[in-house]
Amino acid sequence: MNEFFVVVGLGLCLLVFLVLYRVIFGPGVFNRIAAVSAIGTKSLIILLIFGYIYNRVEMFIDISMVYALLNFIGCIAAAKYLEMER
Amino acid sequence: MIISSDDIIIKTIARIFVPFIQLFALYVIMHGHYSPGGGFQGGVILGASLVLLLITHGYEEMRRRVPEGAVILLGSLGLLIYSGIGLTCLLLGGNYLDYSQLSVILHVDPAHARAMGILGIELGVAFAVMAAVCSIFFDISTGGILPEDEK
Amino acid sequence: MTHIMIALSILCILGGFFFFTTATIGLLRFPDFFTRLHATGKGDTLAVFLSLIGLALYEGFSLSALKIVIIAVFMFMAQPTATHAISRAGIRRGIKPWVKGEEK
Amino acid sequence: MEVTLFIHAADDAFRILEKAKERAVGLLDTATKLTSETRWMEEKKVHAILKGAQETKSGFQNFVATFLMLFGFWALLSGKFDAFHLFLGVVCSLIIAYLSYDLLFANVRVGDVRIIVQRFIGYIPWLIREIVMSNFHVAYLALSPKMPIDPKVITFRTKLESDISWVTLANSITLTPGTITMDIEGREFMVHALDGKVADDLDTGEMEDRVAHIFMEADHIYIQDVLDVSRVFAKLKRGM
Repeated sequence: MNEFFVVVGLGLCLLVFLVLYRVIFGPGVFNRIAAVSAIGTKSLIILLIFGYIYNRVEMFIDISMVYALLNFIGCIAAAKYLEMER
Repeated sequence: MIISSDDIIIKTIARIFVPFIQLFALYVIMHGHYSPGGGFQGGVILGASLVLLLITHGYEEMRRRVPEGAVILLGSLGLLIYSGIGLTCLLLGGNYLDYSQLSVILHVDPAHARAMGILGIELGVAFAVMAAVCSIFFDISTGGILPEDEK
Repeated sequence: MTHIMIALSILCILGGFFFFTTATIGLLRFPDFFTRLHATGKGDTLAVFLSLIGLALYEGFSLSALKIVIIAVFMFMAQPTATHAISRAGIRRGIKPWVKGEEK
Repeated sequence: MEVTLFIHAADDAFRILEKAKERAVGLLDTATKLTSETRWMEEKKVHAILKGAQETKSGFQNFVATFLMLFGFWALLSGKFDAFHLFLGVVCSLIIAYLSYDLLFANVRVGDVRIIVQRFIGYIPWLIREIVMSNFHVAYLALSPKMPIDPKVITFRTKLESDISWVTLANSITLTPGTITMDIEGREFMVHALDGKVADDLDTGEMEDRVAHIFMEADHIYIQDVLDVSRVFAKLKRGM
């Protein structure tokens, strides 16, 4: 069962690298925010899978809760900041 | 200056989430010793919830809900709790922040006193950190120009 | 009983992983910002939801499983709002949605 | 002796309720006769009258409801159910419920909440089915070599009123196949659709009726309204 988690975790890391392409070459700042938000959700799952691999699930659940929270607030803040006409 | 966004969706979702985020922050503060967390992280989450409220609801509504003075008061209150507990331990004969001395006042065995002391310290730290995060964000977002000065 | 739970959780996690891949491919291949938002907005919401439900199933009936379900519900509500906020900022800053005729 | 008194009281109550119902229906009939724009304002006036009567009571109920929800969330978060931690939970929930009592249920009228919650729970499976369909749609588009995409921007006016129904509608639009809620100007929803077929489904307004059904905006007479109206008229009657 542990190997299954390791494989899924590595797969997700591969996906994060793919999305990284969009972060670097994304035509505008908005593509980059969308990509970063996508990376945020993927790393949330990677974090939880880490918890399962080291079977300290209790600790990693709290960390991933905070992570999901700050990822959401970050997205809203970035969108709000970019919306203002300078 | 953060004007209140006229988008009902983000406002309502923020309104639904903020109480739960604040409760989660208090949970993180209180459960510092067995699960990850403690005063500092909890304070940052508390500050983040107020920042979320400020972003979505704009500056005026935020001042009605959390006036400037309250944030600074909370910060100094945190500091008061922190140093207060430390000094009381000093006065009771132990060295600074030696909680077991607190057992004399709390009529509780030293182990419990230590737990209470740690809890108090974390609350103090959390309030101070939250106040710091909030006032930094208030000043940056308004650029120091408060609505009254503009008029 | 546990075998069914484990089989179900593996299924959910693989399903989540599949939708993660389609969302990523969509993010890379789609021609314009708003179509990419379609991919990440929808793809990630369901992928996170399925993966979290899978992990919760693997955990069985315990408090931490319930906490994972709480994260899943939170992400289920937060992700569309974040997508909406980003696309709103995009439109307000004057990004023209791509129409079939134009080149990418 | 008491029985006759009770019958008289029941008669009075029914008469008031009947009058109130006619008055409310009459008000809303005149509203429907006007154009949709003035109708919206007319209904706003009706809401304003009723809201006043309901304001004081809902403040405390909001506080209790928020407190109960927060304490449930706390119990779920901390696995420790010993006295000290539960006491901490009660104190924290009280503080936050006091600080944000008007945040969570700002304008949901308490009389109808039970029905809204039941209908919302019935709505969730449909939403999950929609999002699974939309993901297969995205998967098909992303994986097919020539990506048959023909994006379009549609704007439509919504007839929903309460905030929460707007939020549910916008999130449902974002989750259903092929559409994203892009922007909201006043009552205009601006939606980005991936292709024509999806845009037409949206215009049928089938989802909007579904959301209206959940938040009881479809049926004009709400249980909560009749309760408020009867109280308002009882005061008037006594005053006369």
